[in-house]
Amino acid sequence: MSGLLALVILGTVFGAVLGYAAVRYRVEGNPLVEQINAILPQTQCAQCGYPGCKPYAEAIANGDAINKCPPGGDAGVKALAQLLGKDVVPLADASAVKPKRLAFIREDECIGCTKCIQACPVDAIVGAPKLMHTVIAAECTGCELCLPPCPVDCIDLIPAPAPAWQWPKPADAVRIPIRLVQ
Amino acid sequence: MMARQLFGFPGGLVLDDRKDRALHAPIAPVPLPPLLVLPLKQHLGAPAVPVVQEGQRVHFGQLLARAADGISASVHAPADGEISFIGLHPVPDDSGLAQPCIGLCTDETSAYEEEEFVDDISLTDADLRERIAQAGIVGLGGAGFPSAQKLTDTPVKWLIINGAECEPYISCDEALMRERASAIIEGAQILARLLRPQQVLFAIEDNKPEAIKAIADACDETAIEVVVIPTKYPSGAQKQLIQNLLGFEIPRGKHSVDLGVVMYNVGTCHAIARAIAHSEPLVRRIVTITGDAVERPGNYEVAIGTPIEFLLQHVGVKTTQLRRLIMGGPIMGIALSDHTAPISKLSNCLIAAGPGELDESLNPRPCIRCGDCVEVCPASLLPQELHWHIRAEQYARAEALDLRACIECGACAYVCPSQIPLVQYYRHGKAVLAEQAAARAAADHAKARFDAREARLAQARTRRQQRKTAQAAAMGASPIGAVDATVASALASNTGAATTPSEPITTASETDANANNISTNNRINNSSTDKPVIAQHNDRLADVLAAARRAKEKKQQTASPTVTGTDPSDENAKP
Amino acid sequence: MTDLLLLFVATALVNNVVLVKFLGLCPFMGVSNQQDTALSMAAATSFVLTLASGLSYLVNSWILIPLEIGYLRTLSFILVIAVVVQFTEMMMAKTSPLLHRLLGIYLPLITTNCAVLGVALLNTQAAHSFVESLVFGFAAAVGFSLVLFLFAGIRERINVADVPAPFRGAAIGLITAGLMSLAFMGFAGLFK
Amino acid sequence: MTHAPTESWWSERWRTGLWTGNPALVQLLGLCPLLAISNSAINGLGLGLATLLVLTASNTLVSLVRQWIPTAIRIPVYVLLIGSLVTCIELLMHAYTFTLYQTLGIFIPLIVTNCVIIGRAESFAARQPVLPALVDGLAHGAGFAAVLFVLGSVRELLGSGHWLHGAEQLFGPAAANWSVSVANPEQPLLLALLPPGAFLALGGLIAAKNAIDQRRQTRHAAAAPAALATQEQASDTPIDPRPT
Amino acid sequence: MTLAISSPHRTRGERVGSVMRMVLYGTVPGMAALMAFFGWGTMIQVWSCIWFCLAGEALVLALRGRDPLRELQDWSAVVTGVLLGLCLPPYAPWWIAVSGSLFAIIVGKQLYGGLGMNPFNPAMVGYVFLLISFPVSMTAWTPPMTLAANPPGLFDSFFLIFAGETWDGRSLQALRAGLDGFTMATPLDHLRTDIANGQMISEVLSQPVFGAFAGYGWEWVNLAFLLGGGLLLQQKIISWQIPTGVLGGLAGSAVIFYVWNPDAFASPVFHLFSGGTMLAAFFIATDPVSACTTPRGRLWYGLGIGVLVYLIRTFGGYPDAFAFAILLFNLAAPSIDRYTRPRAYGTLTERPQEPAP
Amino acid sequence: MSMARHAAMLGGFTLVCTAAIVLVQTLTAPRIQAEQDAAFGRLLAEVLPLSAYNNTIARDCTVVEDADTFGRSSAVTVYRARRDGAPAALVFSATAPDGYSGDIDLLIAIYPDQRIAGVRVTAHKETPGLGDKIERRKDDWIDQFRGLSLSQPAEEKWTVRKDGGEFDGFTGATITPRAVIHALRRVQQYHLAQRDALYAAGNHCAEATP
Ligand SMILES: Cc1cc2nc3c(=O)[nH]c(=O)nc-3n(C[C@H](O)[C@H](O)[C@H](O)COP(=O)(O)O)c2cc1C
Ligand SMILES: Cc1cc2nc3c(=O)[nH]c(=O)nc-3n(C[C@H](O)[C@H](O)[C@H](O)COP(=O)(O)O)c2cc1C
Ligand SMILES: Cc1cc2nc3c(=O)[nH]c(=O)nc-3n(C[C@H](O)[C@H](O)[C@H](O)COP(=O)(O)O)c2cc1C
Ligand SMILES: Cc1cc2nc3c(=O)[nH]c(=O)nc-3n(C[C@H](O)[C@H](O)[C@H](O)CO)c2cc1C
Ligand code: SF4
Ligand code: SF4
Ligand code: SF4
Ligand code: SF4
Ligand code: FES
Repeated sequence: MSGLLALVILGTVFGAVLGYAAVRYRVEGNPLVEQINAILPQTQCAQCGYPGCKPYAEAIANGDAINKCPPGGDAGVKALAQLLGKDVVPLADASAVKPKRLAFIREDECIGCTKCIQACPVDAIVGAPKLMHTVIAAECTGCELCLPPCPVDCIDLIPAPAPAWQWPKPADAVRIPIRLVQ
Repeated sequence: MMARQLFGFPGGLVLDDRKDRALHAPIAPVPLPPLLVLPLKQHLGAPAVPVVQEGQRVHFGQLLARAADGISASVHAPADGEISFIGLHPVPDDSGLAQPCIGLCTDETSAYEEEEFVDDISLTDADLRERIAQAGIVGLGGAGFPSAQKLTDTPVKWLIINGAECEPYISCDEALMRERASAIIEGAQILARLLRPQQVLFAIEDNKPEAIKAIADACDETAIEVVVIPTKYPSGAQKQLIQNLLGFEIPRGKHSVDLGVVMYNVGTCHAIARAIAHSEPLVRRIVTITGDAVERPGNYEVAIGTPIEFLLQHVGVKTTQLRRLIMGGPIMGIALSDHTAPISKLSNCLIAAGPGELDESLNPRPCIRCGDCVEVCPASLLPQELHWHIRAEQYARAEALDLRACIECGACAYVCPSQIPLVQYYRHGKAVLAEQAAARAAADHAKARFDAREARLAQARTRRQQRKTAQAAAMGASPIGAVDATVASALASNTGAATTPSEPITTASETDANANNISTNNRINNSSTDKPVIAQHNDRLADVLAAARRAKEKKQQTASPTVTGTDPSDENAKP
Repeated sequence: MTDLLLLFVATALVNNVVLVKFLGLCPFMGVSNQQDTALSMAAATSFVLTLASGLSYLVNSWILIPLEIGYLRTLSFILVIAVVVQFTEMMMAKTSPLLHRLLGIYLPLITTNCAVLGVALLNTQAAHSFVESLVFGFAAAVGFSLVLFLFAGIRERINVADVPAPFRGAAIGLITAGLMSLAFMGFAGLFK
Repeated sequence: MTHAPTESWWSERWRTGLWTGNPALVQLLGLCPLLAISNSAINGLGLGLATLLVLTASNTLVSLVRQWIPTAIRIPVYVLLIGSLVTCIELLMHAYTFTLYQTLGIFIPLIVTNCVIIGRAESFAARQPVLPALVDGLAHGAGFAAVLFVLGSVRELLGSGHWLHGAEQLFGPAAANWSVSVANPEQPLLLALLPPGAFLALGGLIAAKNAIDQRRQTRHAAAAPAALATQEQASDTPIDPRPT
Repeated sequence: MTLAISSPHRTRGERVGSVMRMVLYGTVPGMAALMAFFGWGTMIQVWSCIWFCLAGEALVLALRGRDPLRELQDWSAVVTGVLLGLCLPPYAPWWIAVSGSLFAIIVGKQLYGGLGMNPFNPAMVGYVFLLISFPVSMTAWTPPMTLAANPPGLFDSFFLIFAGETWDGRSLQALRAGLDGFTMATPLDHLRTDIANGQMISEVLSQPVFGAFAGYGWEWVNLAFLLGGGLLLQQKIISWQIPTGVLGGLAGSAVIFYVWNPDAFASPVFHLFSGGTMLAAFFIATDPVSACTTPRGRLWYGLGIGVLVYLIRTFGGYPDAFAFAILLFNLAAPSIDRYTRPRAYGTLTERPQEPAP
Repeated sequence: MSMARHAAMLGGFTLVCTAAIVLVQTLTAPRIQAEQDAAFGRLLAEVLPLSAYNNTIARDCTVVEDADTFGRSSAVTVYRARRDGAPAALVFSATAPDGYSGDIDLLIAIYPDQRIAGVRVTAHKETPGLGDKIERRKDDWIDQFRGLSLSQPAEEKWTVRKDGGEFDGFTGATITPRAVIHALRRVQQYHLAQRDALYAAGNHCAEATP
């Protein structure tokens, strides 16, 4: 019986200590979310199933999978895995990864409804009501959110300018013939 | 010539230099080819902008393309003739891709014209700078940095003339130093006058005794100090040469000018002397043509733009012997895949290699961590670790191991017993890192804009709310007040489908303003509290998710006819 | 003094908690993909391990033995550990956000690190004195940290190697741990 | 989980516990007892059953009390629950399977810190009603016990050439002759019974599982490439981003 | 589309195979000495290890769909086989060589991806595996031929290894019966157990298994390996840091204890020329794949091995501790590398002091 | 507020949990005690036949201290078996400190007439496969001492054959057997000298079981 009593006292004291600590040391915010958000590509395209990058960052901090952001690609997953000490996994929806594209408004068809302006998360579309709108190519992230609202379907996605040539990674451990002069 | 304490640099290699072959005869001119091809980008920085049209007649020395804004250099006509095309043409480049060039059909009569000599004493410093800039001179040591842009206004401590020419095979600088020492020194004097250094050093590797003698003679009576450095590749690389001569390193992220050192290649000095004394822009250069497949190896003075085929024909090439064609040296050069590519300002050497002279295939095996590469790396890197990480696409790790300090000298790959194309890994790694940095910057930019927009929307919402309460309070008070309130609330509301006629105006103009001025938005963002953003998050959330869903549907409809269980009303809304 | 030193060496190397005693394996496998994080984890665990070692000694000799309730040992020890960990985490989060950011996500893992409870139990089993308990706890922590850190170094290398597909990840990690444990058998009988 | 668990949901629980999310082979939790006690099939089975029991009971209890516990004392309470369960089982084993109790030694109390248990409590039982939690505990416990048993068998066979030696410790005297002797080598593979052998054997087991999965996947992909897409949704607790 | 080929366009060529063959040449003197003193057994062990290492490697490569012919040409499996074979007791039964080779190559090397990827020295992985698994066979060293009552010939050696007894039916036990009809532990083993038994060094060393300055026969074996090691150094196959570190660490520790109490601790010379010291210092610790790569790291790595070998030899459970010491430092190698990285160009933290012009 | 609530919650949970344990403990305690006694009995039975005595051996002991003989610095419990009150055997726990890799713990029973009733190794760290054949589970080597005494074979023959003694070592491992045999010799010598005093000493059972 004395044992029972002793442990109950122990438990009560510990409970009190933790309760005190919970009040005394309350913290807001999670620095991890910021670190995660810094890795996400900020395209704000919602393909991850969250309304933007920050919410997905919060979800990851709460334990969601790290492979849901197609714009971030495998490189993004890798960076997240590194940050969180998790294993690198392939993208959940590998088919969603595509070369970067930009929105382009066929200006003569645009009726100036401004619906796309409201949809664009990065204010990349300019234009006045009833007048034609246009996409600022340098600001467009290619998130495609402006496409569905357009009542006349006048927004196209055009390929972004091709990146400059860069050195490829060498082939691994196979004999490489060097092209001789013909 | 004085003995000077050298500090040395770590690593490095002693190579069989094989420079003699091209040095047995003096520099010989090469006749003009019928067609010159002048790449718009023969330098570091932005391509030059053409100022001539196809079909236009031009004369020797005429400006064909002007330097673009920022780091760039202009291109001039090496001969009289007619512009035959402006467009893509093969150039000496690692990618092997064609690049924008200007084609120039030379007149049969065209020949080099010696401009008359101008004494630089009569020119002001500003004139000199202007002339160097106008002449399209770029660093001929390899990097091709526009030379005029290295001429700082603030005095420097050291001016170093780089006559090391440490790479095997290449001897164009050596030939120049032997034969035109005085012109080089003239150029160096001009640079010294402009940069006002406390000391001018002229570094030459000790395997070039004739050149050393010629330069030392020419330097008599001048303040230029000739320094003989031991032959060790890559002693001519800027950072290593500075370390060797001056004993300090250029800290990461800085340029040598930041420490008061400016370095010019001997060829560059020569070109500067010509630009000043003869008003000749950079339209020709000395090219070493060598290799086992060349019949008459030597150093040739070649008009820039001369196609390689033409050159090879001129020096005689044993076609059956020819195995590989390299522009530059065997260690740092560019493999050529197209004979029509021209000589550019940066082409110091052309190697037509015979059998067994250069690698004809690579047989890479896994790295065995033997450490040979560590021993020769002049930048004190761990080349094998860099390679392991880049191989595994851990670019950030490679960066943390100072990938950026790699000067791509190739010493590591040269000694690697596993014959791993290490330099290619580093080039790939650097390219990816640059790409990632750009993507990061774009993401930050997008985030700033996104946050700004969120903040703006939130503010508008609170404003509308305030108006509403104000409106309710003002309703009974005065009719004018009521009208005001209505208008104000209409102006403030900017979301949702309930479109009032006045609403989009605000949206559009606000959007416009924001698109053009992010800093304003940031200010708004900072001044607004977090709460409203979160509060309105949920509204937006629904909107955005709906939009995303619609986007997905649209995609699916085009991709496959199967429609997964979705809201039919949605489908009706968007056929 | 030499006794304590020998106890230290024996605990840290010869009877290494992870490789010989099989304690703390989950964090050993889980937090060893990078040396930096491994270092943080090692620091956090060392702190808790040493502290819990001492505290559990006190609980044992002040409460459990006088009251003859040895059968409540597990319960009381784990309670002590859970509270120490929880309290440390909360306190650290507030007072030293930097440290918390470094160690934060690892702290909760430590509650379920059986090395902590195991060391406390081994302490009572071996009837260590208070000082011995502290040394034992600390030595175990050092042993844990050492192998975790070295293992993370090896894993960083393995992560860039061409491991055959079925072995990639955990399997090769365990095999490496097996070879490590093989190597650690070299300490057997050292300072017997 | 708002929808009523369907039949496939239950079978999914079992599949997760036994194979796709096996605590020992996939989640790499509870490694300490797994490696320490798997030197014979019977030892493994004994500890496996004890763990199974604790896991099922703890999942149930945690699920029962989940509504009332404030976060600050969440972990201590779980640990308390688990700790008392373990102590009870320890006492019972001490009383009824004495030799096994002695062999398993310190690893019985260490069930408390077996990460599988607190892991399931945190990630599943604390969010689910009692019945699913119970089944989840059973499934994961069974998965864990199965791996312990297989690993024990492999090591026992390699290291000493017999199997199911000492079954009487667990199943009473009647089981004494269950022991199967496969080989009696002059110098058995001692390594299998030593610590390194434990690691190597588990590594091999995991690799074998991966190989099976990978082979299945390639066969799957070859058979029906389209089916891959739908397969992905099988994550543990789908998170619905929409605020409810 | 052309294949972009990066500079350099001239290299020293692919030389892995020739480097490995050079290591093999280096072992020749030592192998010859081992055979001279311990009979044909060593050669048979080395020979079977080579073939089983090659077979194991070819098997895994084939399973992985690689080209075994190309990859076997790197000769590394042969090196592993030779070094493992040199470590085995000369008359250990054949399945020792088989299982050791397969474990070394498959677990120690190919599971990590093959050449260059393995964190541990494969030969030592195989050796320790054998020592732990089959201690009886692995501790059964025979006396040097000249001490043995009737040394086995080549034929007998074959039968001993593959059938368990010689042609005329003598078992290993009978052969081990050396001078006084008794056991044959290695000199290091003797030293360890006899000192533990309370004997003085001088007494111990007076036994016939000890020679002029170390174990009888072993001193010559070590000298021969030293010679071969010199060849590798001269050919720049290995760098000086590791052997220097190993020998320095071992001799240094031995000096300290020897000076302190020469009756209880063997002399540095004894340690340097006993057991596998020279083989390990020049051929095994230097395995580039599993060792440190930075120059400073290599020195620390070698020193650590040397000191650890001394400690385990003197105070631990294994008379010759090289295998364990090397594996333990293989384990530490990445971490040592991490802290001994040369300072890269341009990363000086304090401002460089500029010499005045 | 939250402090009190937390304290109450945790206290409450502790109460419930502890109560449950206490309950189970009360229920199982007698059985555990019985099992423990039985286990000790089983161990004793390995070195001393049950038929040899009829007292409650676990409750009849004396404590002695002799580091040289028993190889441990702490006190050693000696159990005394009696048959109808007459001395039947003494059971010593001893340590051979000179094993190959450390201590070897032994349990040794000796009849009053100096014959060894039985020997068991209770703990050791010898090399698996080499030295561990001293375990009864691995080899019956340890059984050869039953019935022997210091006079048979003669005292100086109590060592391994390699040192000129009577007993075989194991192939490739003499250290371990030597250590065990020497420990046996020491304990027998002690028994020879102290037998009567040990049987006569007062009853004092220390906490520790062998
Ligand atoms: C991006 C970049 C910016 C540079 N900016 C300057 C500069 O502002 N002033 C200057 O004198 N040199 C500048 N340089 C030139 C370098 O310091 C150096 O002289 C040039 O790259 C040639 O060196 P190298 O061939 O060794 O690479 C710059 C070079 C690069 C690549
Ligand atoms: C590996 C390497 C080797 C170099 N070797 C030489 C050389 O031998 N001679 C030379 O003038 N420049 C050489 N350079 C280029 C110099 O670093 C530097 O760019 C040049 O001296 C600056 O002068 P410039 O701007 O007139 O070209 C080398 C660069 C590198 C990266
Ligand atoms: C790794 C290793 C472990 C050993 N373990 C033991 C052991 O546990 N017990 C033992 O008696 N001898 C052991 N020995 C053997 C002794 O060192 C010594 O060789 C042997 O006892 C001599 O016996 P012999 O005279 O019968 O050959 C071991 C040897 C080695 C190399
Ligand atoms: C100097 C040198 C020493 C080597 N030592 C060993 C060795 O001790 N054990 C071994 O298995 N392989 C050794 N090798 C061969 C090879 O490097 C080794 O098998 C790799 O670990 C295989 O990846 C050595 C190679 C060289 C060049
Ligand atoms: S998918 Fe990626 S880019 Fe798109 S919103 Fe989600 S996190 Fe941002
Ligand atoms: S313009 Fe369209 S595609 Fe581009 S960022 Fe805006 S919404 Fe996205
Ligand atoms: S030289 Fe080649 S094989 Fe040697 S360490 Fe460097 S990269 Fe690896
Ligand atoms: S190419 Fe880069 S890594 Fe290689 S030696 Fe040169 S500087 Fe070092
Ligand atoms: S069971 Fe997970 S740490 Fe021990």
